[in-house]
Amino acid sequence: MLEPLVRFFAPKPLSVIPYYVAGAVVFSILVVILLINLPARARKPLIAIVTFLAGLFYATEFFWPIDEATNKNFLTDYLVSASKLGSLLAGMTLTLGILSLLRVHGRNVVRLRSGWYNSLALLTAMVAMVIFGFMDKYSDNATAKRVFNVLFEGMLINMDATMFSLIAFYIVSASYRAFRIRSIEATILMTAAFLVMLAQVPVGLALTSWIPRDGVWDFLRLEVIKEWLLTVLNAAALRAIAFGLGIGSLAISLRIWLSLERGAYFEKEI
Amino acid sequence: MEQLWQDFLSRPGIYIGGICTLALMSLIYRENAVYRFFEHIFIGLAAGFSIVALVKNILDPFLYRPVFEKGEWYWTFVFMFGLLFYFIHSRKYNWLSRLPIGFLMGFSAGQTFQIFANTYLPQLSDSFRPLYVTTPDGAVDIARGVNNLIFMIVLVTVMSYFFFSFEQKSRAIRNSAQFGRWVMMVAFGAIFGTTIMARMALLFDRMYYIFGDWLRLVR
Amino acid sequence: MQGSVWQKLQSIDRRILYALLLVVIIVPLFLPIRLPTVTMPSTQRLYDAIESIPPNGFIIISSTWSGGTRAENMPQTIAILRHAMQRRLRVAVFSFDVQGTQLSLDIAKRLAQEYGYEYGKDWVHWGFRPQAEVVMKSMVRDIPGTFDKDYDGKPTKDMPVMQGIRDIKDVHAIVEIAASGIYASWIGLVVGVNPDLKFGFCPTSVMVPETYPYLASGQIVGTMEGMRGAAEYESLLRKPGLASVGMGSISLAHVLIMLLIVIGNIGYFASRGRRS
Amino acid sequence: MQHAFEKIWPVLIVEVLTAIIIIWRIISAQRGKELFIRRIPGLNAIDEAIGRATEMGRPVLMVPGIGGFGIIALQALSIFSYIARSTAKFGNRILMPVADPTVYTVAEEVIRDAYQAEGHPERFEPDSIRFLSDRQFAFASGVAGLIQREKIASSFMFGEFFAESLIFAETGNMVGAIQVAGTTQTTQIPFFIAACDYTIIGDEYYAASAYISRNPTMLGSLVGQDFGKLMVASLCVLGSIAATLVALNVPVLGDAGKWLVDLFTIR
Repeated sequence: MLEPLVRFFAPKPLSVIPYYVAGAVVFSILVVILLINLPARARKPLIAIVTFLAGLFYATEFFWPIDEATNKNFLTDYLVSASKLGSLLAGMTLTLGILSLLRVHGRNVVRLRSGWYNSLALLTAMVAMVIFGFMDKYSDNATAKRVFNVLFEGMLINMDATMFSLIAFYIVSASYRAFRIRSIEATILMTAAFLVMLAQVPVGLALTSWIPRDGVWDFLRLEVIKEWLLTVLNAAALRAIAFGLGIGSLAISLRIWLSLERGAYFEKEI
Repeated sequence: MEQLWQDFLSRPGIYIGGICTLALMSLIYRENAVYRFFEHIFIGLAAGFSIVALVKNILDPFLYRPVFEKGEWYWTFVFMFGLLFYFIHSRKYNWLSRLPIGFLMGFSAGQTFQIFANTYLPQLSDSFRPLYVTTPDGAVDIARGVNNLIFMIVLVTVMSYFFFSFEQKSRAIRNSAQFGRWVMMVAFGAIFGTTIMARMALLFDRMYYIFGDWLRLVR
Repeated sequence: MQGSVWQKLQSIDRRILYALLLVVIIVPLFLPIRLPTVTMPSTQRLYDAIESIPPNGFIIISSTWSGGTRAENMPQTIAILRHAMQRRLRVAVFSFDVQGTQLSLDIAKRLAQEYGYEYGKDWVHWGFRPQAEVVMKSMVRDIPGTFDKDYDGKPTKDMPVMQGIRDIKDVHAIVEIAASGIYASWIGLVVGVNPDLKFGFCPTSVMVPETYPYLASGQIVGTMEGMRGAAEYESLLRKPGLASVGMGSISLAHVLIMLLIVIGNIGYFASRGRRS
Repeated sequence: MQHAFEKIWPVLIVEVLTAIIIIWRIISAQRGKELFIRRIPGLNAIDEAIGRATEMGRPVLMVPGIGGFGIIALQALSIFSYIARSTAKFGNRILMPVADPTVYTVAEEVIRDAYQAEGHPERFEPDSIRFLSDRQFAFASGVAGLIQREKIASSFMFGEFFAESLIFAETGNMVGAIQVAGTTQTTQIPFFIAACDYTIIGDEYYAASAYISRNPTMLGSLVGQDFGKLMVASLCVLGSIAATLVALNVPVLGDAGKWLVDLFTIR
């Protein structure tokens, strides 16, 4: 019974592809017209069904018994297609984001609002990157490749690195301000940070490097304390937090999958 | 001057990169016109790069090539389905955008089962640590036994901090939760302390870029 | 204005803090400062492992990092290559990262010149290799087949440097320099299959804690812990370089932060004492 | 582990049982059982922070992190929808820079709904929600600039944050904003604690929407989650005892312990 369906969806020779694509487009438009005329009370259940089916694919793939020899079940081979499908759908929203940028900054430029030249710079940079990015990929023009290199390696990568490095400054002001012996918690936070900081640099390590290794007092060496903090205390605390997060994410996933979620987006009449 | 110009032409990326670095770094003094200008360029470049990446890494390999080179015409449906997103700005048919959004939500939710099993179950079995440990030559390893005990106590008390509905009922849980919170502060302090090194290395790299790569004042 | 000294100590303007940080980072670039070096056991173990490779042994260096972690990973790459070349080992470099390929190629070319290494005879660069796990699985059984071409697309089959290298058993050591958790795949797919292989790992400093269990179990033979590890390695090699300079800056920055915390607390305590 | 059947028992005992308990608690909560939940101070501070923005007449900033669209971003949006209802009521200006285009699309919908629900759809400015960049540090530069230019009065950061967390929190601190933050990325919590007024930790993040809305369905889910956590914690203790019995070579009990440890050991 499935045979004709499978054959229908199988890859087709390139010569007839345009017809199939056109057919799919027309069919989809018809479905949309049908959806538009759907009675309002059927909308939510429809969305719930789509959500459920999408989740059901991954859930079934995970829970369905597997063939020992191949380590697969009947859905495993579709995982790659599913992830492509997800990327494709999510990727299509980028246009909406770009439209938001164009709308906000295009308006600034057209109406010459204060700072319009910044918006113009943004739009120019975007267009330049698009043009030279595509030329770099799809043409052999050497100048275009050089310009792209300046835009990408010279500007984008260096700007990434610079913003990242600003954290070094912020970490100084944050630790200066926050690490005060105000409360028990702040004191604990500060002491742990202080000990680890000492153990990070040679000047600090030198403070305890005279204690013989493998001796009785070995555990007082800063690097030993640091390793203990990180492998015993830290590992255990982070794992406990992670268990809570895991169960929380499981709960939310269930609620969304089964359309049990509540809150603004989910309760609105549509 | 002529020499500077020649040097610029021989390595324009480094010069422009240096100027970008200084412009963005000025933020730490205060937000200013130069920063603002480069911030906008940065966002523009990033947006342009995302568009190129979308075509190069998604539309081309997942849509165009399967359909027009391999004859997998059914991907057209996915594209048409994705177009429903654009109804989001429609007043009347806005709900149609909820179909692809719901689909993506379901996709994300459905994967949680596998992610949970892969992430947390190995951690659970790794937490089964014996409180009595012997070294390979048969001696009792007290240090490791004690560490394992501490590990377990920390794990349980920190978890008890995250009980939301049991707390009021039991004083024991309240105390244990308080202790758990303190241990978490130790952990957070330690994370803070270890991260400084990496961030300072980044700043050092920037300074090396300016004074070494660009200005060639250091070797 | 209650502008007492104590009050001022606990509310220093952030721009002064930032200026101080810039000073402690920049000055050591121009005036290298000598700080005491304490060599961590993990660094020593990596050094000893490379020392124990017989002359003309074969070492693979994987350089999976990009410009973002240059400050930490570049000195590590230089140090390990330098050590291998000092000991006249045969060196193969490659990368699972596009940027890392170019960066490691530049470094290796420069050092090869310094140590008189001839390309194709003493060393080879296998270029960029996507899909780490596939590569690892296949190199266990067949190295010439896995790395059949070098970075330039030239066949590696007839290069003298590859003579006698068939599978992973002919390799003495692998050192991975990475900004990611790729060591787990190496351990799972390569080291686990051939326990005699020495596997060294050079992580960025944020990743160091992850490596402790593997160091303890010996699955990782030794590490360079971020830039500090590279500086220790440089001093073991008696060739102070970028990491030693950088550690000067970074150590001072740590000292600065600790000083500021102390000053802030003194101010806080003193002014609180007065109020009460 | 690619499939449940590679090691079915731990999956059944921990994951499936927890899921069943959660669903069961949700259903029983919907039947109207009174439920208790402990205080989460960071979330109580939300109203205080909005109130201050109203007094100062300066904008409220909301950042849903830089992660992609998924359950974490959705949770952030439900918190923001609650905040938006207050700002709709008091007429504060809001700013919401977004880093993921899908999240941006949904965020606009969620916030507009919130304004509509409060009966002030005219107060909603579509441009207040902006897609900035999906590139981590380009987004960070944009948000940092925005915070300083607009001199925001309060800042809410919920979602997935990575290294850029401190850039947002410190620039916010510089302009004197009240800041409330929460993230599932535990390694960023220390930086939020250092620079924000209130930080919610760990799965308080997933409890947030239940806590704020007091919706019975969600509270029920929270109680179910507690049972899940209790089970995991008990298993850890039990497992350690079992492992100890194995190490001590206790007859019979040692075998039972080995059975339990093996039951859960993966690979």
